Amino acid sequence: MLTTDIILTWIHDFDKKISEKKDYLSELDTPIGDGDHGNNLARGAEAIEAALNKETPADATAALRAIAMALVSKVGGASGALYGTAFLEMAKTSRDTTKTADLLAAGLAGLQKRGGATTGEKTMIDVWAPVVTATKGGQLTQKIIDDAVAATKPMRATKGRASYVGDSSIGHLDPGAVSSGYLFTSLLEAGGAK
Amino acid sequence: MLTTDIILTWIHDFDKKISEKKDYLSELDTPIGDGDHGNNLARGAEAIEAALNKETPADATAALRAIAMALVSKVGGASGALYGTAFLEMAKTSRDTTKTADLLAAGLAGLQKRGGATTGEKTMIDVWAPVVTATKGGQLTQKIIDDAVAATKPMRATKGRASYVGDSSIGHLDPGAVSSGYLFTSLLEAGGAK
Amino acid sequence: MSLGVVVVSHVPDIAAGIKTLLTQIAADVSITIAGGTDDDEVGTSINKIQRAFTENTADELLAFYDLGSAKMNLEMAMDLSDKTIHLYNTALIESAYTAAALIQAGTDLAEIEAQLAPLKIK
Amino acid sequence: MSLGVVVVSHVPDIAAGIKTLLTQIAADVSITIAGGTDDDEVGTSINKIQRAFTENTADELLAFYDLGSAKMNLEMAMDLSDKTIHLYNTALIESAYTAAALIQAGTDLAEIEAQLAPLKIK
Ligand SMILES: Nc1ncnc2c1ncn2[C@@H]1O[C@H](COP(=O)(O)OP(=O)(O)O)[C@@H](O)[C@H]1O
Ligand SMILES: Nc1ncnc2c1ncn2[C@@H]1O[C@H](COP(=O)(O)OP(=O)(O)O)[C@@H](O)[C@H]1O
Ligand SMILES: [Mg+2]
Ligand SMILES: [Mg+2]
Ligand SMILES: [Mg+2]
Ligand SMILES: [Mg+2]
Repeated sequence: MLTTDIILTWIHDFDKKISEKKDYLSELDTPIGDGDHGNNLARGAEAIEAALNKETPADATAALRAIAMALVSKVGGASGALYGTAFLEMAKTSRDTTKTADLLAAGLAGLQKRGGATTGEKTMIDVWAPVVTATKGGQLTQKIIDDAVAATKPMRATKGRASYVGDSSIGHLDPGAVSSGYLFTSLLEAGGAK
Repeated sequence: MLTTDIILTWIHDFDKKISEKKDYLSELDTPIGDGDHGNNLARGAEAIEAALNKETPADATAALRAIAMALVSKVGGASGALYGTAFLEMAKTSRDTTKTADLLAAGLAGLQKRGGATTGEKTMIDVWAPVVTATKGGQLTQKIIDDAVAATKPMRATKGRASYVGDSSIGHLDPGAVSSGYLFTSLLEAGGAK
Repeated sequence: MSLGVVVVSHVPDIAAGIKTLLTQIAADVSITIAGGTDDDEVGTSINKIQRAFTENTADELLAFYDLGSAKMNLEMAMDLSDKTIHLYNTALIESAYTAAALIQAGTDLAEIEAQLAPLKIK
Repeated sequence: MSLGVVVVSHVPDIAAGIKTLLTQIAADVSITIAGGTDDDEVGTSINKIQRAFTENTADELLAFYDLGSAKMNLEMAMDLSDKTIHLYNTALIESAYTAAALIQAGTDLAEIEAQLAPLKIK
């Protein structure tokens, strides 16, 4: 269940992880992208903190919306539009339900609409999709998250900047998959996965 | 016959015409191009004058080469590469012959190699081609030149910037055809057409 | 009904340069640009894209972009805009040039789209 | 044998901006540019193109351009150069980006050309 409190705990923890892992995420983005994923998300995380500090959200919808707008307007890269859309769709759906599985499913649908990718294309979708499935079954675990992230390593990218290097994308973790892994680890830790 | 003297008379007169008609040529280039043809060629004409003033060419080949290099390096637009290539090819051929028809034919072949255009595409080729034919028959006249220039008006451009506006190119004279008309008028007046 | 051009690039210089190129042949066409992030770094900014939409004085906009993530931000901005905006998956410079030249020449949208079709590469 | 990229545009800003975009993903690739005329007006300069050829430290060059008259000046400069230069009639930004990314990844010329083929639009 995603209450306002859980959302805030979740996202503060995610923002902390992002600022800690900023350099690592940008490093992951270097061989198969433009080396900015960590910097992009760190800008987003700062903007989220600033927005949530400025005005305490009245409810879950307002919280998810504030997170979305901070990501959309400050990240700059593909991940800003993607994470932004995901949180925007979650915000919309949160008017009708607080069920985590339903909200994440709405987020995933938004990601797919925005980026046009499906599973197996070496993107964050490859983490979101199994996480949504596991959450629906009520049994998201750290292992499911970690395995999904690791599974992007042997994949050949066919979407995003990594798709430009073709076969050379094989053998590298996808940076967006790794940051999505952090997102869901924070969710688990915040107790929002059930 | 193109002696060094005739070439110099010819080109000085062409340069004069260009500087006089500069604004008109750029105006012609406005509805179907970027409005710089007169300015481009005026830069070229100045550079030709400067080069010929700096060093009197030893022979026809040197004269044609100096003209070509001035055009190539100073004009900037398509017409610089085109006129430059034409004069470069004339310079090469002038080592073997001074026959005007042969030299102009070499120039035309250079134009076609460089621009990939053929007659009927609303370019300077539509003036060069009939002029070469008439010169081969020993009977280039002002009327042949004027008619060739005028004939570009109803044409639809399929090469150069004018090709981007498609049907809207119809009903306008081609600027490069008009400047080529000046080139051959100057040639006639210099007595070089026979 | 007037048509305008919106150019979205990851780099401020590219967007500004394309405007220079297009203005030369389409002086009467409204051409607005969004280049780089809010800090003028490499990336795209939804704020800049929204500004390019609102500042464009034409009734209907033809939008062009360089890389996929620009497209995502363009589509987000389109979701948030009231204007009619057409997005093309075509070669950025070449298709923006084509569109601007044709708009300047008074060509209608259907014919412009026919000319843009062969430039589709993404 | 190393591969380099040459970008020729009618506008100095476009050429400079493309270099910014490419350098970000291909820091080890030699990328040289020729934008605008000698006076930095809209147009192309054979002198600048020749300089882009000589300043490029790679053995073999892949050259990209925006509009047809840039191609003519590129071909003139190629006629006058000793280097091996491949000219592509492909979407400028998108194909220069593709080529730079693949060169950085160590891809060979044949494979790069296969990736560029669908970007041919002129
Ligand atoms: N079309 C897409 N669909 C889903 N995810 C994508 C898509 N394109 C990129 N991504 C994700 O975005 C990540 C890159 O984000 P980031 O580096 O911030 O943006 P950019 O590529 O614009 O620099 C990739 O690792 C991938 O997970
Ligand atoms: N491919 C081509 N073949 C022959 N002539 C051409 C070609 N492209 C352009 N031209 C000629 O060049 C002229 C335009 O020259 P100019 O305005 O100086 O160059 P730009 O188009 O680069 O601004 C056209 O009027 C046409 O006669
Ligand atoms: Mg990146
Ligand atoms: Mg980026
Ligand atoms: Mg012109
Ligand atoms: Mg020009």
